[in-house]
Amino acid sequence: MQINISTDNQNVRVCLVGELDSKATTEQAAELSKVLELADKSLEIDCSQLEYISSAGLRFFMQVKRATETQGGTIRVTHLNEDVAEIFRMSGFLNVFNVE
Amino acid sequence: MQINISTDNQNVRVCLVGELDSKATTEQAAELSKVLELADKSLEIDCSQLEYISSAGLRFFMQVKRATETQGGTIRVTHLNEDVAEIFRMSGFLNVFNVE
Amino acid sequence: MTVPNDQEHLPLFRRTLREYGESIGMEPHMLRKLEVALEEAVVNIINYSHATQIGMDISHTGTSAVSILLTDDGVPFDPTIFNSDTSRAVSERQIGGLGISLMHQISDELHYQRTNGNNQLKIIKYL
Amino acid sequence: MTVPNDQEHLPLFRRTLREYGESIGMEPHMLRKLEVALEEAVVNIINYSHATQIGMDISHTGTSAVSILLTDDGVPFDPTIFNSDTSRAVSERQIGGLGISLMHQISDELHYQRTNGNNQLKIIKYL
Ligand SMILES: Nc1ncnc2c1ncn2[C@@H]1O[C@H](COP(=O)(O)OP(=O)(O)O)[C@@H](O)[C@H]1O
Ligand SMILES: Nc1ncnc2c1ncn2[C@@H]1O[C@H](COP(=O)(O)OP(=O)(O)O)[C@@H](O)[C@H]1O
Repeated sequence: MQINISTDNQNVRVCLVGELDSKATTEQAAELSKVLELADKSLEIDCSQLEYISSAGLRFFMQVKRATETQGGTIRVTHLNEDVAEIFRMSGFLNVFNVE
Repeated sequence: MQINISTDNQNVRVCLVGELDSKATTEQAAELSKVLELADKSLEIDCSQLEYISSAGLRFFMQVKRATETQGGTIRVTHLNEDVAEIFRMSGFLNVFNVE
Repeated sequence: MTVPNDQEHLPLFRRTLREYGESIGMEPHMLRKLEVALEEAVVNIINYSHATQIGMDISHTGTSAVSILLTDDGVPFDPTIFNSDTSRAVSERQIGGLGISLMHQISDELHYQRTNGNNQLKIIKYL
Repeated sequence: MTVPNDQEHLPLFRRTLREYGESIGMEPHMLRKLEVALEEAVVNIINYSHATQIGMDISHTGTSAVSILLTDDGVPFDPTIFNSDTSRAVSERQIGGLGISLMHQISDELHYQRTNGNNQLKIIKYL
Protein backbone atom coordinates (compact mmCIF):
# COMPACT_ATOMS: atom_id res chain seq x y z
CA MET A 1 0.00 0.00 0.00
CA GLN A 2 1.29 3.43 -0.98
CA ILE A 3 -0.27 6.83 -0.34
CA ASN A 4 0.77 9.68 -2.62
CA ILE A 5 -0.33 13.17 -1.63
CA SER A 6 -0.03 16.12 -4.01
CA THR A 7 -1.15 19.58 -2.95
CA ASP A 8 -2.02 22.52 -5.19
CA ASN A 9 -3.19 25.37 -2.98
CA GLN A 10 -6.64 24.39 -1.63
CA ASN A 11 -6.78 21.26 -3.80
CA VAL A 12 -5.28 18.07 -2.46
CA ARG A 13 -5.07 14.84 -4.42
CA VAL A 14 -4.56 11.63 -2.43
CA CYS A 15 -3.68 8.67 -4.59
CA LEU A 16 -4.14 5.25 -2.95
CA VAL A 17 -2.05 2.53 -4.56
CA GLY A 18 -2.51 -1.19 -3.79
CA GLU A 19 -4.58 -2.83 -1.10
CA LEU A 20 -6.24 -0.91 1.74
CA ASP A 21 -6.83 -3.89 3.99
CA SER A 22 -6.58 -4.33 7.74
CA LYS A 23 -2.83 -4.87 7.57
CA ALA A 24 -2.27 -1.72 5.49
CA THR A 25 -4.38 0.52 7.72
CA THR A 26 -2.40 -0.67 10.75
CA GLU A 27 1.03 -0.40 9.17
CA GLN A 28 0.36 2.88 7.37
CA ALA A 29 -1.55 4.56 10.18
CA ALA A 30 0.92 7.47 10.27
CA GLU A 31 0.64 8.15 6.52
CA LEU A 32 -3.14 7.90 6.63
CA SER A 33 -3.41 10.35 9.52
CA LYS A 34 -1.56 12.91 7.40
CA VAL A 35 -4.61 12.94 5.16
CA LEU A 36 -6.83 13.76 8.14
CA GLU A 37 -4.71 16.84 8.81
CA LEU A 38 -5.64 18.15 5.37
CA ALA A 39 -9.38 17.96 6.07
CA ASP A 40 -9.88 21.73 5.71
CA LYS A 41 -9.00 21.44 2.01
CA SER A 42 -10.79 20.23 -1.08
CA LEU A 43 -9.75 16.57 -1.13
CA GLU A 44 -9.83 14.18 -4.06
CA ILE A 45 -9.20 10.55 -3.09
CA ASP A 46 -8.02 9.02 -6.36
CA CYS A 47 -8.72 5.28 -6.29
CA SER A 48 -7.66 4.44 -9.83
CA GLN A 49 -4.85 2.30 -8.42
CA LEU A 50 -6.71 0.98 -5.38
CA GLU A 51 -7.11 -2.75 -5.98
CA TYR A 52 -8.80 -3.96 -2.81
CA ILE A 53 -10.64 -2.59 0.19
CA SER A 54 -12.12 -4.15 3.33
CA SER A 55 -14.00 -2.61 6.25
CA ALA A 56 -10.71 -1.43 7.76
CA GLY A 57 -10.15 0.64 4.62
CA LEU A 58 -13.72 1.91 4.61
CA ARG A 59 -13.19 3.12 8.16
CA PHE A 60 -10.43 5.43 6.85
CA PHE A 61 -12.79 6.93 4.26
CA MET A 62 -15.37 7.57 6.96
CA GLN A 63 -12.78 9.22 9.19
CA VAL A 64 -11.75 11.54 6.36
CA LYS A 65 -15.36 12.42 5.64
CA ARG A 66 -16.05 13.29 9.28
CA ALA A 67 -12.88 15.34 9.51
CA THR A 68 -13.85 17.39 6.43
CA GLU A 69 -17.29 17.99 7.93
CA THR A 70 -15.86 19.46 11.13
CA GLN A 71 -12.96 21.29 9.49
CA GLY A 72 -14.78 22.79 6.52
CA GLY A 73 -13.17 20.79 3.71
CA THR A 74 -14.75 18.56 1.09
CA ILE A 75 -14.08 15.01 -0.12
CA ARG A 76 -14.56 13.50 -3.57
CA VAL A 77 -13.82 9.85 -4.32
CA THR A 78 -12.78 9.14 -7.90
CA HIS A 79 -12.05 6.24 -10.26
CA LEU A 80 -13.18 3.31 -8.08
CA ASN A 81 -12.61 0.01 -9.83
CA GLU A 82 -15.45 -2.50 -10.09
CA ASP A 83 -14.45 -4.55 -7.02
CA VAL A 84 -13.91 -1.58 -4.73
CA ALA A 85 -17.11 0.10 -5.94
CA GLU A 86 -19.04 -3.07 -5.08
CA ILE A 87 -17.74 -3.00 -1.49
CA PHE A 88 -18.64 0.72 -1.28
CA ARG A 89 -22.14 -0.14 -2.52
CA MET A 90 -22.64 -3.01 -0.05
CA SER A 91 -21.59 -0.74 2.79
CA GLY A 92 -23.97 2.05 1.83
CA PHE A 93 -21.03 4.32 1.08
CA LEU A 94 -22.20 5.17 -2.44
CA ASN A 95 -25.07 7.13 -0.85
CA VAL A 96 -22.83 8.97 1.54
CA PHE A 97 -19.80 9.81 -0.56
CA ASN A 98 -19.45 11.99 -3.58
CA VAL A 99 -18.22 9.28 -5.95
CA GLU A 100 -17.21 9.96 -9.54
CA MET B 1 10.55 -22.84 -16.69
CA GLN B 2 12.67 -21.82 -19.66
CA ILE B 3 15.27 -23.81 -21.54
CA ASN B 4 17.88 -21.88 -23.51
CA ILE B 5 20.13 -23.87 -25.84
CA SER B 6 23.22 -22.34 -27.43
CA THR B 7 25.42 -24.40 -29.76
CA ASP B 8 29.03 -23.72 -30.69
CA ASN B 9 30.21 -26.56 -32.88
CA GLN B 10 30.58 -29.64 -30.64
CA ASN B 11 29.87 -27.62 -27.49
CA VAL B 12 26.29 -27.16 -26.40
CA ARG B 13 25.22 -25.09 -23.45
CA VAL B 14 21.77 -25.75 -22.01
CA CYS B 15 20.63 -23.10 -19.54
CA LEU B 16 17.73 -24.10 -17.29
CA VAL B 17 15.83 -21.13 -15.89
CA GLY B 18 13.25 -21.43 -13.11
CA GLU B 19 11.71 -24.53 -11.59
CA LEU B 20 12.17 -28.02 -13.03
CA ASP B 21 9.26 -29.63 -11.22
CA SER B 22 6.72 -32.21 -12.30
CA LYS B 23 4.55 -29.59 -13.98
CA ALA B 24 7.46 -28.16 -15.96
CA THR B 25 8.73 -31.53 -17.19
CA THR B 26 5.22 -32.34 -18.44
CA GLU B 27 4.54 -29.00 -20.07
CA GLN B 28 8.03 -28.58 -21.54
CA ALA B 29 8.49 -32.18 -22.66
CA ALA B 30 9.04 -31.10 -26.26
CA GLU B 31 11.77 -28.58 -25.37
CA LEU B 32 13.47 -31.04 -23.05
CA SER B 33 13.54 -33.76 -25.71
CA LYS B 34 15.45 -31.37 -27.98
CA VAL B 35 18.30 -31.66 -25.50
CA LEU B 36 18.26 -35.44 -25.83
CA GLU B 37 18.78 -35.06 -29.59
CA LEU B 38 22.08 -33.29 -28.88
CA ALA B 39 23.46 -36.20 -26.84
CA ASP B 40 26.34 -36.82 -29.27
CA LYS B 41 27.80 -33.43 -28.31
CA SER B 42 29.69 -32.06 -25.35
CA LEU B 43 26.85 -30.80 -23.17
CA GLU B 44 27.02 -28.30 -20.35
CA ILE B 45 23.81 -28.06 -18.31
CA ASP B 46 24.09 -24.61 -16.76
CA CYS B 47 22.00 -24.54 -13.57
CA SER B 48 22.93 -21.07 -12.35
CA GLN B 49 19.31 -20.00 -12.83
CA LEU B 50 17.68 -23.27 -11.80
CA GLU B 51 15.82 -22.51 -8.57
CA TYR B 52 14.10 -25.79 -7.77
CA ILE B 53 14.21 -29.43 -8.76
CA SER B 54 12.16 -32.49 -7.81
CA SER B 55 12.47 -36.13 -8.88
CA ALA B 56 10.68 -35.32 -12.13
CA GLY B 57 13.51 -32.92 -12.95
CA LEU B 58 16.17 -35.41 -11.86
CA ARG B 59 14.66 -37.92 -14.27
CA PHE B 60 15.48 -35.53 -17.11
CA PHE B 61 19.13 -35.31 -16.01
CA MET B 62 19.32 -39.11 -15.93
CA GLN B 63 17.80 -39.37 -19.41
CA VAL B 64 20.37 -36.94 -20.79
CA LYS B 65 23.18 -38.87 -19.13
CA ARG B 66 22.03 -42.17 -20.61
CA ALA B 67 21.60 -40.61 -24.03
CA THR B 68 25.15 -39.24 -23.98
CA GLU B 69 26.46 -42.66 -22.98
CA THR B 70 24.85 -44.37 -25.96
CA GLN B 71 25.48 -41.58 -28.45
CA GLY B 72 29.07 -40.73 -27.55
CA GLY B 73 28.55 -37.31 -26.02
CA THR B 74 29.41 -36.00 -22.56
CA ILE B 75 27.49 -34.12 -19.88
CA ARG B 76 28.71 -31.61 -17.32
CA VAL B 77 26.41 -30.02 -14.74
CA THR B 78 27.46 -26.53 -13.61
CA HIS B 79 26.56 -23.86 -11.05
CA LEU B 80 24.02 -25.76 -8.94
CA ASN B 81 22.60 -23.58 -6.21
CA GLU B 82 22.57 -24.84 -2.62
CA ASP B 83 19.00 -26.17 -2.68
CA VAL B 84 19.34 -28.00 -5.99
CA ALA B 85 22.74 -29.40 -5.01
CA GLU B 86 21.20 -30.82 -1.84
CA ILE B 87 18.54 -32.67 -3.84
CA PHE B 88 21.28 -33.99 -6.17
CA ARG B 89 23.19 -35.16 -3.13
CA MET B 90 20.23 -36.91 -1.51
CA SER B 91 19.51 -38.71 -4.76
CA GLY B 92 23.07 -39.95 -5.17
CA PHE B 93 23.47 -37.84 -8.31
CA LEU B 94 26.61 -36.08 -7.08
CA ASN B 95 28.43 -39.41 -7.43
CA VAL B 96 27.11 -40.06 -10.90
CA PHE B 97 27.31 -36.66 -12.56
CA ASN B 98 30.26 -34.52 -13.38
CA VAL B 99 29.23 -31.54 -11.24
CA GLU B 100 31.18 -28.29 -11.13
CA MET C 1 -4.18 -25.05 7.94
CA THR C 2 -3.77 -23.92 11.50
CA VAL C 3 -1.69 -21.00 12.78
CA PRO C 4 -1.28 -19.27 16.12
CA ASN C 5 -3.56 -16.25 16.56
CA ASP C 6 -1.24 -13.47 15.46
CA GLN C 7 -2.10 -10.62 13.15
CA GLU C 8 1.15 -11.27 11.31
CA HIS C 9 -0.65 -14.24 9.73
CA LEU C 10 -3.61 -12.24 8.42
CA PRO C 11 -2.22 -11.98 4.85
CA LEU C 12 -1.69 -15.76 4.80
CA PHE C 13 -5.43 -16.42 4.96
CA ARG C 14 -6.22 -14.24 1.97
CA ARG C 15 -3.24 -15.48 -0.02
CA THR C 16 -4.18 -19.09 0.61
CA LEU C 17 -7.73 -18.43 -0.56
CA ARG C 18 -6.42 -16.52 -3.58
CA GLU C 19 -4.19 -19.42 -4.64
CA TYR C 20 -7.03 -21.85 -4.14
CA GLY C 21 -9.57 -19.75 -6.02
CA GLU C 22 -7.22 -19.18 -8.94
CA SER C 23 -6.36 -22.87 -9.12
CA ILE C 24 -10.01 -23.94 -9.38
CA GLY C 25 -10.70 -21.14 -11.87
CA MET C 26 -12.98 -18.93 -9.77
CA GLU C 27 -14.22 -15.80 -11.48
CA PRO C 28 -11.77 -13.05 -10.36
CA HIS C 29 -14.36 -10.51 -9.14
CA MET C 30 -16.13 -13.18 -7.10
CA LEU C 31 -12.81 -14.27 -5.62
CA ARG C 32 -11.96 -10.69 -4.66
CA LYS C 33 -15.26 -10.34 -2.81
CA LEU C 34 -14.81 -13.65 -1.05
CA GLU C 35 -11.39 -12.43 0.11
CA VAL C 36 -13.13 -9.48 1.76
CA ALA C 37 -15.59 -11.76 3.58
CA LEU C 38 -12.70 -13.94 4.76
CA GLU C 39 -10.64 -10.96 5.90
CA GLU C 40 -13.57 -9.61 7.94
CA ALA C 41 -14.07 -12.95 9.67
CA VAL C 42 -10.37 -13.50 10.42
CA VAL C 43 -9.73 -9.91 11.57
CA ASN C 44 -12.60 -10.28 14.04
CA ILE C 45 -11.18 -13.53 15.40
CA ILE C 46 -7.78 -11.87 15.79
CA ASN C 47 -9.21 -8.71 17.38
CA TYR C 48 -11.99 -10.01 19.60
CA SER C 49 -11.93 -13.76 20.17
CA HIS C 50 -8.83 -14.25 22.38
CA ALA C 51 -8.29 -17.49 20.44
CA THR C 52 -4.84 -19.08 20.62
CA GLN C 53 -5.16 -20.88 17.26
CA ILE C 54 -7.01 -20.18 14.03
CA GLY C 55 -7.72 -22.90 11.49
CA MET C 56 -8.91 -22.65 7.90
CA ASP C 57 -10.05 -25.39 5.57
CA ILE C 58 -11.11 -24.60 2.00
CA SER C 59 -12.96 -27.04 -0.20
CA HIS C 60 -15.35 -27.11 -3.09
CA THR C 61 -18.04 -29.50 -4.05
CA GLY C 62 -17.98 -30.33 -7.72
CA THR C 63 -18.24 -27.03 -9.54
CA SER C 64 -21.07 -25.68 -7.46
CA ALA C 65 -19.65 -23.95 -4.37
CA VAL C 66 -16.55 -22.97 -2.45
CA SER C 67 -16.66 -23.53 1.28
CA ILE C 68 -14.30 -21.94 3.83
CA LEU C 69 -14.38 -23.39 7.33
CA LEU C 70 -12.81 -21.20 10.03
CA THR C 71 -12.14 -22.75 13.44
CA ASP C 72 -10.96 -20.89 16.53
CA ASP C 73 -10.76 -21.67 20.23
CA GLY C 74 -11.84 -18.20 21.31
CA VAL C 75 -14.87 -16.90 23.19
CA PRO C 76 -18.19 -18.12 21.79
CA PHE C 77 -19.41 -15.73 19.10
CA ASP C 78 -21.99 -16.35 16.41
CA PRO C 79 -21.79 -13.77 13.62
CA THR C 80 -24.73 -15.36 11.79
CA ILE C 81 -27.17 -13.98 14.37
CA PHE C 82 -25.29 -10.77 15.13
CA ASN C 83 -27.50 -7.79 14.40
CA SER C 84 -25.25 -5.55 12.40
CA ASP C 85 -27.94 -2.91 12.18
CA THR C 86 -27.67 -2.01 8.53
CA SER C 87 -31.07 -0.37 8.68
CA ARG C 88 -29.83 2.93 10.02
CA ALA C 89 -28.06 5.21 7.58
CA VAL C 90 -24.33 4.60 7.54
CA SER C 91 -23.65 8.19 8.56
CA GLU C 92 -25.65 7.77 11.78
CA ARG C 93 -24.52 4.40 13.03
CA GLN C 94 -21.13 3.58 14.40
CA ILE C 95 -18.81 2.24 11.77
CA GLY C 96 -18.71 -0.99 13.77
CA GLY C 97 -20.92 -3.70 12.30
CA LEU C 98 -19.66 -3.16 8.78
CA GLY C 99 -17.40 -6.22 8.80
CA ILE C 100 -20.14 -8.66 9.74
CA SER C 101 -22.56 -6.94 7.37
CA LEU C 102 -20.11 -7.46 4.49
CA MET C 103 -19.67 -11.12 5.46
CA HIS C 104 -23.45 -11.57 5.29
CA GLN C 105 -23.84 -9.78 1.97
CA ILE C 106 -20.93 -11.53 0.25
CA SER C 107 -21.62 -15.08 1.45
CA ASP C 108 -24.38 -17.17 -0.07
CA GLU C 109 -24.57 -19.22 3.13
CA LEU C 110 -23.08 -18.59 6.57
CA HIS C 111 -23.20 -21.36 9.16
CA TYR C 112 -22.03 -21.27 12.76
CA GLN C 113 -21.60 -23.92 15.37
CA ARG C 114 -19.83 -24.19 18.68
CA THR C 115 -18.14 -27.61 18.99
CA ASN C 116 -15.70 -28.85 21.61
CA GLY C 117 -14.85 -25.38 22.78
CA ASN C 118 -14.32 -24.10 19.25
CA ASN C 119 -16.17 -21.61 17.08
CA GLN C 120 -16.75 -23.04 13.63
CA LEU C 121 -17.84 -20.61 10.96
CA LYS C 122 -18.54 -21.82 7.44
CA ILE C 123 -18.62 -19.29 4.61
CA ILE C 124 -20.15 -20.71 1.43
CA LYS C 125 -20.04 -19.02 -1.96
CA TYR C 126 -21.86 -20.50 -4.95
CA LEU C 127 -19.84 -20.67 -8.16
CA MET D 1 -7.96 -27.61 1.79
CA THR D 2 -9.47 -30.21 -0.48
CA VAL D 3 -9.37 -30.28 -4.29
CA PRO D 4 -10.37 -32.79 -6.95
CA ASN D 5 -7.51 -35.05 -8.06
CA ASP D 6 -6.29 -33.15 -11.10
CA GLN D 7 -2.69 -32.40 -11.98
CA GLU D 8 -3.74 -28.84 -12.73
CA HIS D 9 -3.83 -28.36 -8.94
CA LEU D 10 -0.28 -29.58 -8.32
CA PRO D 11 1.20 -26.06 -8.10
CA LEU D 12 -1.46 -25.10 -5.54
CA PHE D 13 -0.06 -27.52 -2.98
CA ARG D 14 3.45 -26.12 -3.16
CA ARG D 15 2.26 -22.52 -3.26
CA THR D 16 0.05 -23.04 -0.23
CA LEU D 17 2.97 -24.56 1.69
CA ARG D 18 5.24 -21.73 0.54
CA GLU D 19 2.83 -19.06 1.79
CA TYR D 20 2.44 -20.89 5.07
CA GLY D 21 6.17 -21.43 5.58
CA GLU D 22 6.98 -17.81 4.78
CA SER D 23 4.28 -16.57 7.12
CA ILE D 24 5.61 -18.55 10.07
CA GLY D 25 9.18 -17.57 9.21
CA MET D 26 10.58 -20.95 8.16
CA GLU D 27 14.20 -20.95 7.09
CA PRO D 28 14.07 -20.63 3.25
CA HIS D 29 16.34 -23.61 2.42
CA MET D 30 14.36 -25.85 4.75
CA LEU D 31 11.12 -24.66 3.17
CA ARG D 32 12.46 -25.39 -0.31
CA LYS D 33 13.30 -28.95 0.69
CA LEU D 34 9.94 -29.47 2.33
CA GLU D 35 8.31 -28.33 -0.92
CA VAL D 36 10.17 -31.14 -2.69
CA ALA D 37 8.92 -33.74 -0.19
CA LEU D 38 5.36 -32.43 -0.61
CA GLU D 39 5.59 -32.42 -4.40
CA GLU D 40 6.77 -36.04 -4.42
CA ALA D 41 3.90 -37.14 -2.22
CA VAL D 42 1.23 -35.25 -4.17
CA VAL D 43 2.57 -36.25 -7.60
CA ASN D 44 2.38 -39.87 -6.52
CA ILE D 45 -1.21 -39.49 -5.36
CA ILE D 46 -2.10 -37.86 -8.67
CA ASN D 47 -0.23 -40.45 -10.76
CA TYR D 48 -0.91 -43.69 -8.95
CA SER D 49 -3.68 -43.52 -6.35
CA HIS D 50 -6.84 -43.09 -8.49
CA ALA D 51 -8.10 -40.80 -5.72
CA THR D 52 -10.99 -38.49 -6.54
CA GLN D 53 -10.08 -35.90 -3.90
CA ILE D 54 -6.84 -34.78 -2.28
CA GLY D 55 -6.79 -32.89 1.01
CA MET D 56 -3.96 -31.01 2.69
CA ASP D 57 -3.83 -29.56 6.19
CA ILE D 58 -0.74 -27.70 7.39
CA SER D 59 -0.11 -26.85 11.01
CA HIS D 60 2.72 -26.22 13.40
CA THR D 61 3.12 -26.86 17.04
CA GLY D 62 4.65 -23.94 18.87
CA THR D 63 7.94 -23.26 17.15
CA SER D 64 9.06 -26.85 17.05
CA ALA D 65 7.68 -28.52 13.92
CA VAL D 66 5.64 -28.11 10.76
CA SER D 67 3.20 -30.89 10.00
CA ILE D 68 1.58 -31.54 6.61
CA LEU D 69 -1.31 -33.98 6.56
CA LEU D 70 -2.25 -35.34 3.12
CA THR D 71 -5.53 -37.21 2.76
CA ASP D 72 -6.70 -39.07 -0.34
CA ASP D 73 -9.41 -41.59 -1.11
CA GLY D 74 -7.23 -43.64 -3.46
CA VAL D 75 -5.92 -47.20 -3.33
CA PRO D 76 -4.22 -48.09 -0.04
CA PHE D 77 -0.52 -47.22 -0.25
CA ASP D 78 1.92 -46.78 2.59
CA PRO D 79 5.08 -44.95 1.48
CA THR D 80 6.61 -45.23 4.96
CA ILE D 81 7.27 -48.95 4.45
CA PHE D 82 7.94 -48.81 0.71
CA ASN D 83 11.40 -50.16 -0.05
CA SER D 84 12.82 -47.53 -2.32
CA ASP D 85 16.03 -49.48 -2.71
CA THR D 86 18.51 -46.68 -2.26
CA SER D 87 21.23 -49.21 -1.60
CA ARG D 88 22.00 -49.92 -5.23
CA ALA D 89 23.95 -47.30 -7.12
CA VAL D 90 21.68 -44.79 -8.77
CA SER D 91 23.04 -45.67 -12.19
CA GLU D 92 21.99 -49.29 -11.83
CA ARG D 93 18.54 -49.03 -10.37
CA GLN D 94 15.48 -47.76 -12.16
CA ILE D 95 14.91 -44.07 -11.60
CA GLY D 96 11.64 -45.05 -9.90
CA GLY D 97 11.88 -44.95 -6.13
CA LEU D 98 13.56 -41.57 -6.06
CA GLY D 99 10.43 -39.67 -5.08
CA ILE D 100 9.74 -41.75 -2.00
CA SER D 101 13.43 -41.80 -1.12
CA LEU D 102 13.47 -37.98 -1.16
CA MET D 103 10.34 -37.89 1.02
CA HIS D 104 12.09 -40.11 3.57
CA GLN D 105 15.33 -38.14 3.56
CA ILE D 106 13.70 -34.72 3.80
CA SER D 107 11.08 -35.52 6.45
CA ASP D 108 12.01 -35.81 10.10
CA GLU D 109 8.96 -38.03 10.67
CA LEU D 110 6.66 -39.74 8.19
CA HIS D 111 3.45 -41.34 9.47
CA TYR D 112 0.87 -43.30 7.52
CA GLN D 113 -2.53 -44.57 8.40
CA ARG D 114 -5.52 -45.87 6.48
CA THR D 115 -8.74 -44.47 7.98
CA ASN D 116 -12.30 -44.69 6.64
CA GLY D 117 -11.15 -45.56 3.15
CA ASN D 118 -8.59 -42.77 3.08
CA ASN D 119 -4.82 -42.71 2.99
CA GLN D 120 -3.46 -40.29 5.55
CA LEU D 121 0.17 -39.35 5.24
CA LYS D 122 1.76 -36.97 7.72
CA ILE D 123 5.04 -35.29 6.83
CA ILE D 124 6.72 -33.68 9.82
CA LYS D 125 9.69 -31.33 9.64
CA TYR D 126 11.38 -30.03 12.79
CA LEU D 127 12.05 -26.31 12.86
N1 LIG E 1 -14.91 -13.41 16.72
C1 LIG E 1 -15.50 -12.52 17.57
N2 LIG E 1 -15.47 -12.73 18.89
C2 LIG E 1 -16.06 -11.87 19.73
N3 LIG E 1 -16.69 -10.75 19.34
C3 LIG E 1 -16.75 -10.46 18.04
C4 LIG E 1 -16.16 -11.34 17.08
N4 LIG E 1 -16.41 -10.81 15.86
C5 LIG E 1 -17.08 -9.69 16.04
N5 LIG E 1 -17.31 -9.44 17.35
C6 LIG E 1 -18.07 -8.31 17.89
O1 LIG E 1 -18.94 -7.85 16.87
C7 LIG E 1 -18.74 -6.45 16.62
C8 LIG E 1 -18.98 -6.11 15.17
O2 LIG E 1 -17.97 -6.63 14.35
P1 LIG E 1 -17.75 -6.04 12.89
O3 LIG E 1 -19.04 -6.09 12.14
O4 LIG E 1 -16.63 -6.76 12.25
O5 LIG E 1 -17.36 -4.52 13.09
P2 LIG E 1 -16.15 -3.87 13.92
O6 LIG E 1 -15.07 -4.88 14.03
O7 LIG E 1 -15.77 -2.71 13.09
O8 LIG E 1 -16.73 -3.48 15.24
C9 LIG E 1 -17.33 -6.18 17.09
O9 LIG E 1 -17.16 -4.85 17.47
C10 LIG E 1 -17.19 -7.14 18.27
O10 LIG E 1 -17.73 -6.57 19.44
N1 LIG F 1 0.04 -42.90 -3.76
C1 LIG F 1 0.43 -44.06 -4.37
N2 LIG F 1 -0.48 -45.01 -4.67
C2 LIG F 1 -0.11 -46.15 -5.28
N3 LIG F 1 1.17 -46.44 -5.63
C3 LIG F 1 2.12 -45.54 -5.36
C4 LIG F 1 1.80 -44.31 -4.71
N4 LIG F 1 2.95 -43.62 -4.56
C5 LIG F 1 3.93 -44.39 -5.07
N5 LIG F 1 3.46 -45.54 -5.56
C6 LIG F 1 4.26 -46.62 -6.17
O1 LIG F 1 5.57 -46.48 -5.68
C7 LIG F 1 6.52 -46.38 -6.76
C8 LIG F 1 7.70 -45.51 -6.39
O2 LIG F 1 7.33 -44.15 -6.29
P1 LIG F 1 8.41 -43.00 -6.38
O3 LIG F 1 9.46 -43.27 -5.38
O4 LIG F 1 7.74 -41.69 -6.28
O5 LIG F 1 9.08 -43.14 -7.82
P2 LIG F 1 8.41 -43.08 -9.27
O6 LIG F 1 7.15 -42.31 -9.18
O7 LIG F 1 9.45 -42.40 -10.09
O8 LIG F 1 8.19 -44.51 -9.68
C9 LIG F 1 5.71 -45.87 -7.92
O9 LIG F 1 6.26 -46.24 -9.16
C10 LIG F 1 4.35 -46.51 -7.68
O10 LIG F 1 4.34 -47.81 -8.20
